[in-house]
Amino acid sequence: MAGPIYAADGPGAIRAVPLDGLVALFHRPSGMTHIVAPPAPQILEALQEGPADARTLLARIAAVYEIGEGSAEAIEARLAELEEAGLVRRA
Amino acid sequence: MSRLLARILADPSACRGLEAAQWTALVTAARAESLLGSLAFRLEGEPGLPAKVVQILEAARWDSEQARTQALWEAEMARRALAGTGAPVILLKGTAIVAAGLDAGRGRSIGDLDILVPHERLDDVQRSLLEAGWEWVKEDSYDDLYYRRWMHELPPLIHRTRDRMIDVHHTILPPTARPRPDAAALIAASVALESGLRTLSPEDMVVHSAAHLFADGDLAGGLRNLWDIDRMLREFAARDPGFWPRLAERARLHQLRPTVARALRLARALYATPVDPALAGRPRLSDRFFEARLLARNGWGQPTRRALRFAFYLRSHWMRMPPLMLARHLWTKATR
Amino acid sequence: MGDAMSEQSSKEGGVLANPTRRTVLALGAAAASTVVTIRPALAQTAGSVMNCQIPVPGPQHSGQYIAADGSLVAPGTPGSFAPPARPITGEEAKTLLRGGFTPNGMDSQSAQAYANYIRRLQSGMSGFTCYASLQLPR
Amino acid sequence: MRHALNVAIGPVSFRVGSAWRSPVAALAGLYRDYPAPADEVCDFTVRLEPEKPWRRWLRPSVAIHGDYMLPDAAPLSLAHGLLAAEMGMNLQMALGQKRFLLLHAATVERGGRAVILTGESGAGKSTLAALLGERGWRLMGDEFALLDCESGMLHPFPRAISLKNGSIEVMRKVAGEGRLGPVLEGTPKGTIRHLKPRPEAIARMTEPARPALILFPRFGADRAMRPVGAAEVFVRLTQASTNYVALASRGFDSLSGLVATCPAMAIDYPDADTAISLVEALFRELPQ
Repeated sequence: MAGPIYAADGPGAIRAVPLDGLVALFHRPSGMTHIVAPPAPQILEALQEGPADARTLLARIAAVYEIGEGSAEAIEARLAELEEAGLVRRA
Repeated sequence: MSRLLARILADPSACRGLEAAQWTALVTAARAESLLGSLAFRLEGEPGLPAKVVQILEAARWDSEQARTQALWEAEMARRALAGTGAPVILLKGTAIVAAGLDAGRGRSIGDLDILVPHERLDDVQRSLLEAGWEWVKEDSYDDLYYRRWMHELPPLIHRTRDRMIDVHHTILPPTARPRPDAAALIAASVALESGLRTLSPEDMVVHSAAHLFADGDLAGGLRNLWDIDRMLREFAARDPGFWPRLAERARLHQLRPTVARALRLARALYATPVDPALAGRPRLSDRFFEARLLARNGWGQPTRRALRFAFYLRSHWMRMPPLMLARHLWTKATR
Repeated sequence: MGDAMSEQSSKEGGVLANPTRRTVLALGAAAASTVVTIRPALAQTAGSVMNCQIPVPGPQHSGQYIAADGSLVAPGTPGSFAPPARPITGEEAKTLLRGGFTPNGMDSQSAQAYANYIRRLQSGMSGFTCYASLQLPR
Repeated sequence: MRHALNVAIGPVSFRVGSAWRSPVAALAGLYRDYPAPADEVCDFTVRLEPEKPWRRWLRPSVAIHGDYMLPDAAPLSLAHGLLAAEMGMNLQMALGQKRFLLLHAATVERGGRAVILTGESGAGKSTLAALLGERGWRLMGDEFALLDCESGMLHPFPRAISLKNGSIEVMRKVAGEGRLGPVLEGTPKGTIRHLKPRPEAIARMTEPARPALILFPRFGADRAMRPVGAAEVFVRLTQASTNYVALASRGFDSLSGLVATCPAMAIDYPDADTAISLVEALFRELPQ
């Protein structure tokens, strides 16, 4: 069963600064700052390839990273958080 | 000091030769009237400003830039929340002005998000906003009933994480006000923005600003609202020769022709706005009181003309409610 | 910290995570939160900028009693408390919210109810800016 | 307003107006040695006025108004008018300052490099900065650090230091009676007395410094220190700033720049001498 499709703002919408293991994001459209932990930055990165659902995103991330524990459900939960913060939206 | 503020907004060169103390007073009066950002954009590039004034105005421009970002973002959040309802979402007031990229938006301060939706979609809209994290500001059955019965909007909602308020209107004046604007016509004439959100048509924006200036309050913040009207009239009239006749037509349709006429006369008096003389009509004695009320602030930012202010406060309640209802309202407020 | 940081620091958009291929990435449990949004803080300046007070309840609801959970109820509702005689000061609110001493003239149960009322304040209500300014970051 | 005074502190100037003479007179005494911004435009206006007209005479109480106001602020008694003026100025900074990233922190400088002392109210940073200011450091400010968003430099804000309760006697012994303002008893924060910074700190109040070290002092525990990670420093400084969110990208850029270039340490100290020796030691270890 396919979950909802999410999209992120294009490149340039976010300025990112790594802070020992975490990343500080400045999101230009909202003017808000978010501190995010993995795998949130990786999800935003993977969405730069285009809108996708959690399963597709997991595949994109797995092409770059060795996936430890976790599943598409974890990605789904992260997407919901990122949506609430306004960093991703339903496509 | 408000008179000097208005004169400089209308003609930036009027600031030449001001002394330090006058500048301080001007900045304070502009802050008190939420017009510092607008002043900052009007004086951008003006030669010979004192160094401190340049710094203050530059910071004010940054600040209004941030206000604009925040307002547009809040509108976008509402758009996302309401996309599922399929209802048209029409931005009002400051957010509409900046979203439409109007001249009036340059430096404008923006408070809550105001939107207009069709009356029959209120329940859907309310449900979707509550699901997306907005909450009622106050839980109180009397207030709720009061709003539902007598107001042109839902009780205010606030977003639980972003702390921003939204006012959901279904028309632009309370049903108890004597003029009855045609809400369906407002919605039918609205204009789509690229995002899918909408704004009122240019004429309706002016009509709404005028209604808001006079009927929906005691003229608090009126100098800023009148500045919106000045900028919009200049921009719309320059853009389209058919603007004035259409404005007259829409003002009549919404039963707000005298209100719009008064706004035009005051804009002309305070900001030297070029207006259609036929629509503005002949000056009335009472214009003097409105002018004095709009300018009732000194260089310390203090309100002046206490009696006149109070008279306008009473007038605002009078206009919003017929006397019997006003008495009932004040009684309930006093006794609960 | 210095050097490694400044090398990485000014990446525009795009490369968020600076990934090296085959880095192990734990996706974590579904419940583990990964986004913290920075919110405005009047916070630590509270003491230096203001001397505020919180009316309990606000003027719009004067006369109502406060239930143990902080909600407002009709006067005399069993288990509810009469409002305090005067507004609660910022300093007292700070103490109340920490569950510390009970300010003079209050018993501990009503103090608890008042604290809960203050916790439920929202923007736009009387006393909210005062309450917000007391939220010391942790 | 009937009584008025302009005061410049570092790069910021205030116009303070009052319905009564005494608050302005006290303020004039405290800021007598500061360069007067007589012919300068002021950044902010503060008004000390009665809440209701009759309160000018009848049990006078001073409401703190101005360009920026807080709706819940409670009025102070006329005897505390000086404190009201100070709170009014702080309030303008907290709510209205948009030129600089404003950090709730004390700052001291030596050799052009500044140490930022930040942390919760009551951590002792104000007294610590005041003591350092008497021991060879230039006191840049005891309350607000102003970070310039373009240059990354810190600007001084050396207002008179507001000493509370026990620290009044500590500083009186070190700095002498002559630099202390009037005793304000029974304020909402207890007994307060203001200390004028040393003449050098006032003379150099428009001279910025480069931030070199961020410290999170905590009074009352055994001597200890630990480095603080970049993410924690970033978040704590956003919470120590009243205008971080309002400055948007300028705030983000300057704060992330500060965090990237300045080492940060938390220090615990049981007494002032320990704190001073910790600060001195950490400052010496900084790369030149």
